[in-house]
Amino acid sequence: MKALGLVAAFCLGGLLFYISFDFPGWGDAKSPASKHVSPYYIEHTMEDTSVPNIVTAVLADYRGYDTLFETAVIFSAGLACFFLLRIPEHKAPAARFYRHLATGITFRIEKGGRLPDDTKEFERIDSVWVPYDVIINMTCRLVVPFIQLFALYVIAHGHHSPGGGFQGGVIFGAAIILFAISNNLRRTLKQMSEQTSALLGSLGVIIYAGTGMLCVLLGAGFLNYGALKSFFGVDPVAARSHSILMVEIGVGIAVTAVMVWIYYNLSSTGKQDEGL
Amino acid sequence: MIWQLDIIILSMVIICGIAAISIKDLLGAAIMFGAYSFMMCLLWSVMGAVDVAFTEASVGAGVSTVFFVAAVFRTTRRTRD
Amino acid sequence: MENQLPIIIVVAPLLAALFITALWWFERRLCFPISIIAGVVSLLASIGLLLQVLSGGGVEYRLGGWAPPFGIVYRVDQLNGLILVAVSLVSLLNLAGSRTLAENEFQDKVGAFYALYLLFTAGLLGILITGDAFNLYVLLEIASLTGYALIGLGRRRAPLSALEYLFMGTIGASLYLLGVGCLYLMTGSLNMEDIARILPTILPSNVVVLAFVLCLSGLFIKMALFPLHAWLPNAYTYSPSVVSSLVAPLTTKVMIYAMFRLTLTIFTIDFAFNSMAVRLPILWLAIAAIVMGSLMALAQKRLKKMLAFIVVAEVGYMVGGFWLGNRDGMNGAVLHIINDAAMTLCVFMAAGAIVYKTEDDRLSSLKGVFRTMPVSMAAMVVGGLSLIGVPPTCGFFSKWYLISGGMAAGQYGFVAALIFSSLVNTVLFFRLFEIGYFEPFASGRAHQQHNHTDHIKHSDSIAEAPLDLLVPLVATAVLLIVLGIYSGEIVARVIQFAIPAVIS
Amino acid sequence: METIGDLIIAKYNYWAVIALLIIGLYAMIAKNNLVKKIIGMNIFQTAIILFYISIGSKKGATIPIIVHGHGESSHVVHAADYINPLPHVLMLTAIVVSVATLGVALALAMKIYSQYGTLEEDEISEKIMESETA
Repeated sequence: MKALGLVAAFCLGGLLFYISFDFPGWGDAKSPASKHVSPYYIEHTMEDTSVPNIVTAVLADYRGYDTLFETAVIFSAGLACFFLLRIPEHKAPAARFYRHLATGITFRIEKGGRLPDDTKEFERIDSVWVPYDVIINMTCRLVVPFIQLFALYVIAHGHHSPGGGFQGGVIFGAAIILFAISNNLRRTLKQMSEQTSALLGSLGVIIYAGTGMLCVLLGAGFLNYGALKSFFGVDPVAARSHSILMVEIGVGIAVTAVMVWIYYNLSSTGKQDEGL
Repeated sequence: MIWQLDIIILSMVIICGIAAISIKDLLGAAIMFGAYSFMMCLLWSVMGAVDVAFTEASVGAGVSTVFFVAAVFRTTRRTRD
Repeated sequence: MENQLPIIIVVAPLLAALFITALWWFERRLCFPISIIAGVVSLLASIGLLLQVLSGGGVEYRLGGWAPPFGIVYRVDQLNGLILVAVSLVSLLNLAGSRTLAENEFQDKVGAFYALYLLFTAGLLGILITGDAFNLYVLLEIASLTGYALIGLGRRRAPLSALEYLFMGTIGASLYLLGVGCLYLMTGSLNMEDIARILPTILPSNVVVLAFVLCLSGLFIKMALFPLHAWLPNAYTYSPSVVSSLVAPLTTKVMIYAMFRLTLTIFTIDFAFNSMAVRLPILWLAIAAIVMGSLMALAQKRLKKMLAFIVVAEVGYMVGGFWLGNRDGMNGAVLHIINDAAMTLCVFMAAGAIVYKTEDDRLSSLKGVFRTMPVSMAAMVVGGLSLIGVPPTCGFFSKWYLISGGMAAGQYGFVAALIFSSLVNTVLFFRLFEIGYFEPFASGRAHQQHNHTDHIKHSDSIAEAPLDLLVPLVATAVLLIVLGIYSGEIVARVIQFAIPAVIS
Repeated sequence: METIGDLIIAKYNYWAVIALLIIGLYAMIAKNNLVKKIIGMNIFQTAIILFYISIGSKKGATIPIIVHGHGESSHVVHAADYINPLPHVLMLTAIVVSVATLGVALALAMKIYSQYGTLEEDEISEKIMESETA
């Protein structure tokens, strides 16, 4: 297998290396890729969509259909992780651990037994021993809102600066994941249950596809945002700009939810009880 | 684009890539993969692909690494190669 | 008001999948009806589109309203119009029969199953309809990802085979992406027709040859052409029955379509057949696929694995027929995509029904199934006869075209491989029928000992699969014969126009 | 006639792509551990992303965000001033696809681990052999 791998890899590499001498030079402004389609995007983005960030404009408008399915890909990944890993029945684990909050003493409750979850004096902890660390706990709790705020900025400001739905969504999701790591999975699940993340995931893609379908209902082609001018009450170019923001928000919601959903299932092997 | 900088980062990328697949500990490999992604992100921002670099920083170096760590934590760190 | 049929075909299953994911947390019974509605809408839209294409020529649909090289377009002609109908029909038939099996197999995750099912269908339909080389990659990934997930939830070795499939599939898709990158490097465009327009001006170019080789080898991995087929048999064997009867008929066929589109539209016939020396090597690969697939099918002791190797052989039929490079061969290959989708669906559905009842897919456990499951086995007989190539069924006609194409091209090796594979299929299916019909029941020993009338009645009595599985199964079996009867019509009215006129 | 130095400067990015492709493909085929294979898969995918980004780069151009002031509508934009944005868009898609694939692959690997108790391919096939003979 090792030899086969080497041979296959070097065949591909050798072939590419041999042919790389025929590639246009790196960074060559006269290469066909820079000459044929892309100048149109660069020169017409402002007048077509009034979005200065060309990448956002191409992503959400000129090639918006790709992006719709890209969101669908990430959505199906979340669904796939759920489908593969989730173990729905809640069997009591072998043993549960509780920490007495006042003294910090750890209790081990044998199989089947459990303390009521809502006691104030005890806190359930994961069976893989997690030291109670005030610094990590509090720092993350303080940092998380700012990360989320930044994520919202990235989504909303994607028109003018690098960023957009994906990046913002991933950052927002990462903030929630950070909370889950620094505290524990159960508390995160109380804030954002699995059902919520599934619903938000599909909602995000529905916003995107729904924007497209709205254009169809208004008599234009799918994702032809110009048709939404009567919906937003502005001229077609501004309508495109607004619609781009709308689909970016949809993407952001979907990506956030799906990232969290995948993390829930991966970190707890589908039991959604004890996390990382 | 400064090609000297470019070459330094490129060699770092390749070193991180080789390290990620050859470390004999899966957790280390996962972290090395995070480093690889981050180097890749630097490279792309040097090359002017800011959006892609941003995405790679959040997706590749951020969430992917977390997924790897979660998976390694829930399975095993042991590897023979 | 523009013509909105093309978008409905793809978006209906996508939206339905999203709504199912949202709604099934509240009401589980909604999943199945919503999926059926989406399937029917998609099928009706694709039939409508095919009729439009037949009466008025190709249809172009601009997404986002942008003109072709800048935006993404759908482009529908006779070739993909026909395959769209076939794929949506196969998906719908299998969906209609999935209810009991899915409930039995996935219990609490039925909603996720239907959502993934519809996303898979949407991905395949999107691959068929798109006119953009990169968009094809995105939809390819959506179809593959959902496919891995569906396969991975099977029993026994399913997760491992799904992961192997994932690795191979990712290599394939990445090679395709790399090929598209090379094309983009040389032409600056991603639209298929635009690339085709630019390519002649830059030929001869090594990079284009590289792009061709990369794209083609990526698709070969995805379609499991012989030396690259290793992922297929296990993935199809261990996946849940509902899934294998969805994935087996569709994935490989759609990938073969993608190869057709790539060769005919992007690289053009002149480049692919005349200036490149790949025609004969690929033909030999196809012959090897047919022979090896048949031989390995012969060695299997499990029903689904045997059928999976038949799929490997069938891939060789279509690839070989296409690379014969003459009109008969291509007609046969396109016709065989349709027919093979229907045949594979029929045999895998029948196998699903049998496995559902006997809970074991070893050939030896099929003793007496003819008496206990007459309808399922009747469908299996029709499917088997069609795979062998017996005249009233559709398999005969496409094989006839392929053989006459092989004769016309002077490729007697291909003809011999086809005949050999038919013979092997005969052996395979008659062995199956023999076990099912003539051999004593599996419970024969008990019956001799007790010789109790109740017991005889019990083992003799009909224990058919549930009715909601049988109806689509019988419909598929009938479809095989209908397709056979009308195959002349299909070729004369549709496929004839799907093949470029330069091929004689 | 270009010198070797020019050639290297014009092509070194593509060569780095090739090196990464080799690393990734080798890891995917030859490594024994499933997580290592998944890492290899990701390296393979990022190599292709780097390839596309290299296609898009343009000397003497800036990032693809148009310089504009408010109320300045008659601003002429020259294509040569901005890096080609199209590969960036395509690669955003590819990155997202690769993280989606990663999620599914890790889920499958965890399922395999819970089934066989190991991530090493040869040990898994041994276990399969044992269970088939038993």
